[in-house]
Amino acid sequence: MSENLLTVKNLSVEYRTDLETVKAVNNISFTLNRGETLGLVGETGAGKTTTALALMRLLPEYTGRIPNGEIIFDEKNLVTASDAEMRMIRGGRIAMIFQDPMTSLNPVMSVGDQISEALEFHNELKRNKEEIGKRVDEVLNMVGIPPGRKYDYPHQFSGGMKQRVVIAMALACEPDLLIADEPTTALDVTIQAQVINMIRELRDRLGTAMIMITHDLGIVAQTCDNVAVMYAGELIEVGTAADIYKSGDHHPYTAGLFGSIPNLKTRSRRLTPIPGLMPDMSNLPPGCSFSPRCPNRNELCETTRSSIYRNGTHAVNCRLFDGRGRWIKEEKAQ
Amino acid sequence: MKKINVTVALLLVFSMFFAACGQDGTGDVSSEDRTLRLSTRAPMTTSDPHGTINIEDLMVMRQVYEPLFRQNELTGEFVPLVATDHAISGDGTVYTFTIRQGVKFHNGDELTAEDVEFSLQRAMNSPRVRSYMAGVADVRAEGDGTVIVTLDQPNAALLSNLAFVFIVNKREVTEQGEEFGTKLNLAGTGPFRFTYLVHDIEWRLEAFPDYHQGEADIKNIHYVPIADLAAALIAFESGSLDWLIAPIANWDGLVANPAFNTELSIGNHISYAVLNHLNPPLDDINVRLAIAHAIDKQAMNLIAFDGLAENANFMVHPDKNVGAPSEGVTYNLDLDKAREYLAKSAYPNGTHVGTINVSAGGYFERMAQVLQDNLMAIGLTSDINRMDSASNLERGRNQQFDIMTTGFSPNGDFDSWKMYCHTDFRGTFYNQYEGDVFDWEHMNYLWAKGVSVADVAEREAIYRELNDWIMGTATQLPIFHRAGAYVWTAALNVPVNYPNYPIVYEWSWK
Amino acid sequence: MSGRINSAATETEVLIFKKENRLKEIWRRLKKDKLALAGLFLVCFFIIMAIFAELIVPYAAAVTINPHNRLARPTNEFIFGTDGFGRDLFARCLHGARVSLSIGFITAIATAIAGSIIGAIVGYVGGKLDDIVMRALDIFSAIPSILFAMAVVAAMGPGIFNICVAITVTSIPGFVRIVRSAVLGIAEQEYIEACRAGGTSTARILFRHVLPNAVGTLIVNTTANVSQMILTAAILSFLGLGINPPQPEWGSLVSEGREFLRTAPHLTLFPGLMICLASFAISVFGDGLRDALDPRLRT
Amino acid sequence: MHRFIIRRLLMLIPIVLGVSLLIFMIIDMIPGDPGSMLLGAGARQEDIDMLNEELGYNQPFFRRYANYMGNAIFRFDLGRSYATKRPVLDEIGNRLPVSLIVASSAIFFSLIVGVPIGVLSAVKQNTLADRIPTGLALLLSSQPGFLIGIVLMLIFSLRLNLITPHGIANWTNYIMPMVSLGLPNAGRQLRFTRSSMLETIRQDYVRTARAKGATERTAIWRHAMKNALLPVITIAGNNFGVLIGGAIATETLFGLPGLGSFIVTGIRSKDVPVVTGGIIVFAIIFALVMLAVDVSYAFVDPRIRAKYIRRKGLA
Repeated sequence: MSENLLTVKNLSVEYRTDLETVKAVNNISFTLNRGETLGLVGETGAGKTTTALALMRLLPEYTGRIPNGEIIFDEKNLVTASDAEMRMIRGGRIAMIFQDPMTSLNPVMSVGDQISEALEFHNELKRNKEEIGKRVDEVLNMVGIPPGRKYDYPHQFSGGMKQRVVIAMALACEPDLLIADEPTTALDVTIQAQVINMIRELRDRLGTAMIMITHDLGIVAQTCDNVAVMYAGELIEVGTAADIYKSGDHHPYTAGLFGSIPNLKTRSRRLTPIPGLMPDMSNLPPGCSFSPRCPNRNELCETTRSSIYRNGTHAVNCRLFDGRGRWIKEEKAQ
Repeated sequence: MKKINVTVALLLVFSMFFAACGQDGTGDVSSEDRTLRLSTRAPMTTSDPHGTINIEDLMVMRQVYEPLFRQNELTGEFVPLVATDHAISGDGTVYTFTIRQGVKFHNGDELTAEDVEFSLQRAMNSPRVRSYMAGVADVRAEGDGTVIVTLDQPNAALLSNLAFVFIVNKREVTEQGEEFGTKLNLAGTGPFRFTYLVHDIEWRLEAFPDYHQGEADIKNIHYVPIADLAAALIAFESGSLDWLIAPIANWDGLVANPAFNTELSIGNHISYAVLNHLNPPLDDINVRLAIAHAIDKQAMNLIAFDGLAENANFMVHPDKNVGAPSEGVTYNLDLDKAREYLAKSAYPNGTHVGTINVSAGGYFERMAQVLQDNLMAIGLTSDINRMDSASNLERGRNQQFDIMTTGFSPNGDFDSWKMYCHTDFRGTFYNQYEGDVFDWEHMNYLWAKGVSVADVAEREAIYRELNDWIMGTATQLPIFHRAGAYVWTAALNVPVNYPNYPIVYEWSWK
Repeated sequence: MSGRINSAATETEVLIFKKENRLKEIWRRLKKDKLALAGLFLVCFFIIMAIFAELIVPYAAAVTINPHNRLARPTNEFIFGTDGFGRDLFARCLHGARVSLSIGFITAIATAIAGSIIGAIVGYVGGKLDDIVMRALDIFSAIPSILFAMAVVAAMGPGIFNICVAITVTSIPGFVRIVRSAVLGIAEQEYIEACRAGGTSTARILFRHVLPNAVGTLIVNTTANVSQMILTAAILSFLGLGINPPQPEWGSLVSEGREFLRTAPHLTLFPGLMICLASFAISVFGDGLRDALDPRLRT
Repeated sequence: MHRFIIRRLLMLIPIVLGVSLLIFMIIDMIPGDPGSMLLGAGARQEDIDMLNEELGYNQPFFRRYANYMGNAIFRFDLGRSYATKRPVLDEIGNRLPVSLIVASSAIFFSLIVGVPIGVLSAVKQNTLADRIPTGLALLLSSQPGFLIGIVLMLIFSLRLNLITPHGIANWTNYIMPMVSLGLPNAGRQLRFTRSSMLETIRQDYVRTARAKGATERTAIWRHAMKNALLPVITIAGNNFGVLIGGAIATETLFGLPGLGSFIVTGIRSKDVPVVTGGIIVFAIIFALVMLAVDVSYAFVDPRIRAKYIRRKGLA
């Protein structure tokens, strides 16, 4: 099996309702190797969760559409995969952790059953009842929950404990790829750190590739090998963690993002938030979608889209880098 | 989708199973001991003949128990059963009955005069049938063959009343004691005896071999309670009933069907309107006479009974009751006369006559609505109050009503109408004639005279005067005699259909 | 929420925009649901028909008897044919609408209001109150509605209002039970505990949070009750406890037609059809309203 | 949990007392008396008074009530029917099984038909698969009790001559009552299942189930359905309780000696022991059915079970 686990090419996702069509994701491309972690960063509503749902083919039945693009996972295009094939992949090869632990667990099923259910769906090893039971205990131990509690029900667990159960459920079948959709947003800071450490530790031990979706740059720094910054459905900057976190050339939006993080060292009284709001996804501006809020925009930005400029592993989708130093312009039609 | 297929499969299985199970009972059993299947409109309440007066029970009792004499409902003539003969003393207060010899009870005992004495005395003490023993002072058995009944005052209608008092076996009754009536008993002398009795579900009779008139042709009878007329008719048409009093609405269809025998016979019942002469404006005789002439009997007949009933001129049907006059004061539809009377009354240009009370359910409601429409035609408005039978009865008894549409069945003698007029029967009638409006003593005198005379022609003359007196008050307005619509399977031979109580003994299989 | 705010707006403007927008939003969604619209249209049609019955066909036509034209099949003169008295069935159905719809609506809504208040309180508070009230309701639901109606009529006399009282009281226990079961589910939700934690008063929680979430069950139950009420009124009036003849009423028309079911089926068919159409319309509109009111249903 | 059940069973005593007192009062309020009802219009007042005397109806209200309840509680003797003189308990004895069979078969039918189609129409919302069953359900549940029964009878008894339309001779007699009571209830069951499914189908845990690789049917039936059970059980329990005493139209039509028609006949002829005894038994059964429904809540929803345990002082 090749080193590359997942390749996404020109993926777009639309939500088509009677009234309007929302272009949630527009022609994004990225790759992910085995054991690597990609951080997907951006404001709320940038299309991060939609991308994750598209990967899992869990878009809402009537309204979610993938008009163009491919998702190649282990040499298999998931966009055209049949339902049966997708069922084998979901939970078995790709697992997902949702944002709100409070509602992600079935309140009337015991925690143990909900985990063993995942194992039953993907029982290639033909485990019998006891073996599954043992696996459930194993996984619960991994996430730090005493196995004795597997007969309890979700309402008997705290928020943090519920998220651990969700993680246990996701990792039960040892998936190749784990998509974590803002796993700690609903938790308080102290629990957040525990959960993040646990995810990182499990990833290293099991060698699972991961896509960490978050708007918290702190978490990205701690967990991700590569980072992709998403704005209004597009990837505006992609690179290794080092590329993104070292100061210097950045897409104005990324610079703005870093500018709005409080820094303990310097005594700055005011943060510099990015003015304005996300554009209306149902009628995106023709030019660069960040142009209305971009401090160094010019007339060109408002009318035509910029092409992508690459410098080694670091790529930026902004006209500023045209002809700057080592940045090479990539042709549009890859 | 798999879930839905399961449901569809299940329904298929059901319907296949439907088709599989056959129909019970219509197999071609030899006609000799084929079971006669009948239905009653309500479950049998008791097997004690002295414990009920409701028609449904009496239909069964008539086959199992026998009175001294049975009165033929159509001709009024008395058929000797337990008694062979009777003699009345000069002053009409002492009746001597000679008891038939060799009559056997269903439990094998021999019938004796003592059983008859016991039965009559038991009837006198049972609140339900006491009214049939009205006027009887003493009952005494003499030797084995005769029973003497003495009255405190002459009552020519005694024989008609005694036709409703059944003779039971003293030993069986005393043995069963308190339980008598709640379960199967062999205390009767009739042509059939009980073999199976589960009150709400089914009761079966079989022909009594030692019946004193010879064993019946029909060997077995099954009674089943079917309260709903439509269901009973469907049961009959689908072959699980052999005889039925059919609902009027489907009569033409049944008559047209060759597989069924049908007979329509006018019953000994009167449906009539009652006007309360105490409540204004009905206290005005002219208003009452106007109403009497406004009633369209034919419209009532058509709407309430599909035209199958017989328009009535007399409260007591002349041909079906002893002593009933066939001429006298009658009122028929005549709107001009009605308006004339109204002009003479204190309300020349019409008024509101009040409320028509009626019991819910049954054709009386329809009569009330036709009456309301008839009154409208001469400018008299009214409204209808449909009540449950309990409150309607209560109102009727205390004369708290303006108009009522109701009905009753005379028991074969003109005197039985007395319960609805005589002032003694305060609890029974709707019109209390006592008071200063009418010469009610004269009416009471006529009632008493009517029963004190034995000769029928003489009684008829008295009752003619009495009938004119009551009709003159225009408070009880006869409308029609309802019809009995009988239908039975072609395999059954039914010589005659009596209005209320069929006599299965006379039936036979073809 | 598609009401996206593009330009910066003052606080109050946003609120007004939000409120008016919500009603517009519900109406927009309802308009989209063709069947619910048909239901609403049919309900209005019935109501108008009931109100203007007198103009379409005079009441007299519904009560004048014609013995020689009984049980006539539908002809162009008598669209629905005639009943056992020779009266115009169409006129009776028309004028019967007034009584039946009012009975149906009044009792269904009264039951809904009383039922949901009791149900919500009992389901939410639970404990001693829940036991006492539910056992009292067990007692009430054991009494058959016929006996209760008799008592009401005996105490307060016959008439449409008293019938509505009798029917409402006997159907409240069932309604309470359904609301209680829905509320039991909702009371366990985290957001309710959040409100409680936030110090919101119980009454506010009940009416702002608990009941709106049970709106689905409430509407479905109320609309299902309407036809049930009309039929119960018929059974009661057939026992002499309700509407007196000759006042036409759908339920009693169906019961009167029962006797002629095989020889003159139109007598049962047309009033029965009216009851079905009315309750179909109300239920379908109720369903549409239910789906429109439910914010999570984004189709 | 069993402490809760015992407490609920103890509550039966006040229920029985409440019901019987209420009935005695209501019957006293309604005009008419057993004597006049049993003897009819033609009876004489003294005969009526004599019968009322014999039946003990003339005693003062509270003595009558005390006697009746004394027998009922201490000697399980619900008195004798005025009309038939038979012990009310025996009458109920052979009538109750009939009512229970009719009610349970009708509810069984309504669950088999109503629930799956309800779920289907919730899943396929606003498509034909939703509109047609919902429309049909409405049509069926707004029918008067007797209409479906008569139509069935016309088809199966008259035209196809398959089933005797009356009595309880063999089990086939229960098929038509089951369908004629089951169909309207199936209509109601369908609509409630659909409404409660619509609320649970969009919950996050159903999406989680799909994310775990569950088939659409498992996600719907094991996850969504289990959470939608509460209202479904309530409706079924409610309908079952009502049907035991309320299936009067069907019992009369099909000639089934059930509890409902027994009580109604008692009401109309002012047969106090029958009405009181019948309704007391019905009230007990109804309360037990409601208890079963509440207990089943706990089985279905652990949070509610926790409520009972917490009330035992463990919280």
